[in-house]
Amino acid sequence: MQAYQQKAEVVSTEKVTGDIYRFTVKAPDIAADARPGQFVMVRAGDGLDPLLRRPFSIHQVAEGGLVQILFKVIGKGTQAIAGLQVGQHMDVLGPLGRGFVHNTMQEHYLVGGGIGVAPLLFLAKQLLKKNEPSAIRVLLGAGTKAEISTLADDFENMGLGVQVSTEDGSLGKPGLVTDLMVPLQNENKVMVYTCGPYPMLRAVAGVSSDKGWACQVSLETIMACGLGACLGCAVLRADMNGYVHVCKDGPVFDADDVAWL
Amino acid sequence: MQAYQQKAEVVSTEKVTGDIYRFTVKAPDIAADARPGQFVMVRAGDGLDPLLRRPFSIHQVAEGGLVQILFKVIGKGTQAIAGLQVGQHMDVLGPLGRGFVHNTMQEHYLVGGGIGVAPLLFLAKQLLKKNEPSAIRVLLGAGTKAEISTLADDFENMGLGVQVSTEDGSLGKPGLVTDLMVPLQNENKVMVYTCGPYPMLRAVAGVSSDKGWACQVSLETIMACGLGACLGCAVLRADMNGYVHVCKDGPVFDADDVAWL
Amino acid sequence: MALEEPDMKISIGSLRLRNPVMTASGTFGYGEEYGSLVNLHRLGAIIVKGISLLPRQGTPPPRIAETACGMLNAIGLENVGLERFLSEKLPFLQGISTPLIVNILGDTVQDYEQLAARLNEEEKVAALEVNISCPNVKQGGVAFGTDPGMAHAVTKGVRQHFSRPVIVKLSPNVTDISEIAGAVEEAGADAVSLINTVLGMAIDIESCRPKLANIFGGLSGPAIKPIGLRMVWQVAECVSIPVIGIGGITTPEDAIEYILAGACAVQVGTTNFINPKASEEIIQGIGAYLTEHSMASMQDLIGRARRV
Amino acid sequence: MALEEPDMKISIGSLRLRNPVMTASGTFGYGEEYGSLVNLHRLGAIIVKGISLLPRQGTPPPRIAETACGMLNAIGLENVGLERFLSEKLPFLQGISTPLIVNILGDTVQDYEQLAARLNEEEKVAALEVNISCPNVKQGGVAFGTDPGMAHAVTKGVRQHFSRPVIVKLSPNVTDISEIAGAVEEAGADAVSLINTVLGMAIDIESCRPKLANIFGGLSGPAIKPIGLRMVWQVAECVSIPVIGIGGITTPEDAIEYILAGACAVQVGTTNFINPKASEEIIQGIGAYLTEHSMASMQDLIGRARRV
Ligand SMILES: Cc1cc2nc3c(=O)[nH]c(=O)nc-3n(C[C@H](O)[C@H](O)[C@H](O)COP(=O)(O)OP(=O)(O)OC[C@H]3O[C@@H](n4cnc5c(N)ncnc54)[C@H](O)[C@@H]3O)c2cc1C
Ligand SMILES: Cc1cc2nc3c(=O)[nH]c(=O)nc-3n(C[C@H](O)[C@H](O)[C@H](O)COP(=O)(O)OP(=O)(O)OC[C@H]3O[C@@H](n4cnc5c(N)ncnc54)[C@H](O)[C@@H]3O)c2cc1C
Ligand SMILES: Cc1cc2nc3c(=O)[nH]c(=O)nc-3n(C[C@H](O)[C@H](O)[C@H](O)COP(=O)(O)O)c2cc1C
Ligand SMILES: Cc1cc2nc3c(=O)[nH]c(=O)nc-3n(C[C@H](O)[C@H](O)[C@H](O)COP(=O)(O)O)c2cc1C
Ligand code: FES
Ligand code: FES
Repeated sequence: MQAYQQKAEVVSTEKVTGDIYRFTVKAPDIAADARPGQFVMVRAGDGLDPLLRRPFSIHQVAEGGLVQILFKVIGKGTQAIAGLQVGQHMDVLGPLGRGFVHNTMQEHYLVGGGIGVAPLLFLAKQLLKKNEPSAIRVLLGAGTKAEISTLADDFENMGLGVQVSTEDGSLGKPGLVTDLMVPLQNENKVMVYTCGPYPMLRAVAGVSSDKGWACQVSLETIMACGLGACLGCAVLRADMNGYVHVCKDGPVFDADDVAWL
Repeated sequence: MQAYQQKAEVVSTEKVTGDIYRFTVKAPDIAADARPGQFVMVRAGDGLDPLLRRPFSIHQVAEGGLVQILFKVIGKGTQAIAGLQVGQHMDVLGPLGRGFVHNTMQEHYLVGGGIGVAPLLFLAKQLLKKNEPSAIRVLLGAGTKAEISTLADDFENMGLGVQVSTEDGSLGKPGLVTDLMVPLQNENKVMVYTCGPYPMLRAVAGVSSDKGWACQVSLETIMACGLGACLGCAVLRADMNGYVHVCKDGPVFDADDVAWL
Repeated sequence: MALEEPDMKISIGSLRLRNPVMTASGTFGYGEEYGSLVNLHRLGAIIVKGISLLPRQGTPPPRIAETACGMLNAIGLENVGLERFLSEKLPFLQGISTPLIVNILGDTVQDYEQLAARLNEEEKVAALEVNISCPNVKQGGVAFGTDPGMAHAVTKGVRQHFSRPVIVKLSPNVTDISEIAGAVEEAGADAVSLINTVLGMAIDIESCRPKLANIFGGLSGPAIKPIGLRMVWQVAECVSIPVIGIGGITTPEDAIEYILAGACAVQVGTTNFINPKASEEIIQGIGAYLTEHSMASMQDLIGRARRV
Repeated sequence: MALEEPDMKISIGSLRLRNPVMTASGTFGYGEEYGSLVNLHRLGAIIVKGISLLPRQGTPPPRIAETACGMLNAIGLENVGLERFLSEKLPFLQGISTPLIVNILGDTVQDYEQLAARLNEEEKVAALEVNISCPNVKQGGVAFGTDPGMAHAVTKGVRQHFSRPVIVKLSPNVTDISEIAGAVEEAGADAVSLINTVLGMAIDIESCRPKLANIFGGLSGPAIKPIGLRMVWQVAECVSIPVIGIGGITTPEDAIEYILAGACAVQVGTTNFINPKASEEIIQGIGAYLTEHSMASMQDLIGRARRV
């Protein structure tokens, strides 16, 4: 697979909420090849601590060779990235991994939890090229309103139907994102695309399986290389017989292919 | 000895030349106690790489609890400090070590090489409190004009006589700072105070000794603690019998007390 | 917040410490150097620079080099020697309520025994920490700490001449640290502390010479934390005396990792150079962690990662 | 600048390399993974992930944890096994002009011998690198690399079944690495490479569990450079076969330090993850250093810090 290592200039930064940022960088080769669900490995600066690159889903690509990431500040690595100013550079490696597969399904449910909405915007754009907006449904879960309202607007502005759940009930339905899935009835062939924290993914995969919907999950693990070289990103196969590797075989998997622990 | 650890706000930054900076920080306790020739140990940020603090002479202190350092960017540590913006903080430990002793000498020669002029400005101010400007002579050496002209002006603005030598002849006398010393004839009791690169200090100590002038040198070594705890900053004694420690016994020594290798 | 102060007391043999944070030998001078920066009375214990019978000049400079997240030192065990320690350094420490632990080193078993016997007379010396990383001059310079038999002999000698707790400080530069730990436990050590520095070097590519005059030096600082932690885990598995964790501790989180691995106490070393306030911050941080996690005492924390 | 390209060729036994920079086993996959990021034809040699007779699944996740200037890994030697290596991975590497070195591992001396015999038939395999950090299942799991006798036996076995150069890769987790190096030299190794990872661990203080499912892992990256450098210096002092330096090399300067210490070549490991272009940058940087310092060939650089 073709990947590129680019010193990408930061062309814009946006503080979405307290600790969530949206950064746009100029990385033409990556932008040209990227597909929804793929990711990039990022490094800010030349320091040796933190040492490793950090993985981020490709949130959007745009005209002019632009790549966008949406990220939450967790520790040293994301702090360093958040500290970059417009005009400075980050070292970006990508596009990496296997993205979402969009078969000829009749309905598409995009289910995102928290920062896990990141890859779904890119996916929605792609799906809109071949599908009516009415065939696409966006379900977003978050802790509280501030974490999700900007993103929900982004999907709505694309003309998509968006439902939101928040744990504190500050926006949409109080509860978890699976609470939005359960009431849905559908005779059509449905594909669920989901990204978010592991317990949520497991729950979404469970509901999907109960409903007989196909489900693709985007998994996260700690990664060193992102290229299939270090074998660090192992996840147990559904048959418990050996491992798949998130960076190379994923990050997007058929929910039936991995073991849910 | 009383030392303070202060999170000192950067109140102004000045780029003296290409890689020489003058930073002013607010560190009232340190400013109140500092004496010429003493130093501070500085750390920019909380990163673990570079790990150790970096030592810098106190260049000046000013009203309002201000401390100034004059420094040259060499590697990671000085780069990180130079990258600080006004309003950010550096962690400063000081004042440390033993500074210059100003006995009742009739004439004072301040001999600085390159960035070694740093502590001499503070010393000059102090000397002017008890001495006529005519009793103080400033001899500055540098590679080229840009490195030294701003500093030379600072001394001149204090009403002091300044002579400059540059290796490329772009300012003052072409050659080394010792070339400025050699012609000087003096019947009075002279004290030479010198700071700069090791070969220069050795040469200045040599000329001073030949002339019968007392000489105090400010030495540099790699330092870990700056407090006399790690014993890392050892310098051989003049009698070759054991070591003195630059951070605690110095950084200013009588030139006769240390071995010149 | 009016939180109840958690109980941070720990014991090392008969020695009671108010909290589990000590300063590591060689990184805190003789205490006095940090007097104006640290509240010495708050520390769990103060361990002073290694003392030999006679003063030592140490190795020629350069003695220090920085490395990635670490530093190398080759001080050569420079110290004022036993007599000057007693006359010049001890009086200051006698004014501090915090228990004093003296780190000792020698070239022969007899050296260690003499040091132990003389220090036994000083009540202020609450415990000894026996540095066995030094080369044994009688046995061709092989470090006491790399041979279980020699480690046993030194420990036994010190044990016989010192009535209060004896802590033996282990070197990480061995194939099997548990073996050495087992040997010193058998010889009567009340506790082991680990790790001392990891042997390393650095080269200046412009002068084409080693950065340290001594060529080799001891690596310390955050870089070695994973090694120290692993060895504490291994040793805690095989001895039943207290283990004191050392190596790269810069934050409360680092200290807690060591305690979870099985250390009953920790020592802060290189970090004293970078942030003199670190030891106090670590004491406070461990307390806060105990409170947040509703742990009543250090016993709930020690070795917890081995049980969960 | 029209500078003459310095001669960067080096030899390891009968193997000639165009430059001294290789990719370290386990950090460069089977080469193909980096095909679009690195000009594979420029490298001195490519060393692939360790191969065992049968495929291995490796250890459960989490397998990786970051530490200060380093990382821990416990991959558990996951690999496709000899047959799939030959059928699926070798064809791609056959298309690359760069010499291929295959890293092998086993549980018994026989495993190593069988691997050597089969790989001897493949001309593309220019040399073997024998990973002796693995536990010897027949001898109670003690690593081959920590016992001179076992290291000797493995080396001898491989030597007898492989006609091209045999490089033995040494573990740093030993008291005296020179002793192991001496044993493998005597057993017929053409070169030694060092260091493999340093055993370490990390603990998650919220879950109170080790960060790696395997508890222990191998520490690599800049943090270990001082240790690798020291061991290369020690080994170069006592063997007369070529020494290949590994551990924390991220820049040309790091590589030059190793070569000054006595290494005739270097391997770039963890850095491949951080900066895939690093190996090429290091090749260029060593060349530039030779030119700037008017050195005609690698011979002027190798071990220079030992002579100056
Ligand atoms: C394929 C993939 C796509 C991702 N996409 C996004 C995204 O679009 N937006 C976003 O905010 N986050 C995303 N993440 C998670 C993001 O990589 C982590 O939050 C980030 O690495 C944390 O680094 P840190 O230094 O701030 O935190 P630290 O706490 O310092 O991280 C410590 C170590 O753990 C690793 N780590 C910690 N949490 C995670 C995690 N959840 N996944 C992987 N590694 C982790 C780091 O790489 C590092 O090695 C993604 C992860 C993966 C694997
Ligand atoms: C008492 C004292 C006063 C000083 N005053 C000044 C001053 O006023 N202005 C100024 O520009 N410089 C001064 N220096 C030198 C200054 O400390 C170094 O230039 C600086 O530490 C280099 O750090 P770096 O990270 O940029 O370089 P690096 O190359 O990364 O340094 C690597 C290591 O070497 C040490 N080091 C390198 N050069 C020196 C040196 N000359 N002295 C001590 N340690 C060194 C660093 O501390 C570090 O551990 C002084 C040094 C001492 C000891
Ligand atoms: C400059 C320096 C001097 C040291 N001197 C001694 C010593 O005299 N005796 C001793 O047992 N350990 C000595 N040590 C080792 C430390 O006590 C400690 O074991 C080691 O540095 C690892 O901890 P750290 O990573 O927190 O520094 C010294 C360490 C340093 C850095
Ligand atoms: C993820 C990972 C996997 C590794 N796998 C192997 C291996 O299969 N065989 C081997 O001999 N060494 C293996 N190593 C060790 C490296 O080849 C190298 O010796 C070590 O990482 C030190 O070099 P570095 O600091 O440059 O990474 C591995 C290292 C890492 C980080
Ligand atoms: S992150 Fe290295 S193989 Fe997946
Ligand atoms: S720098 Fe530590 S004793 Fe001087």
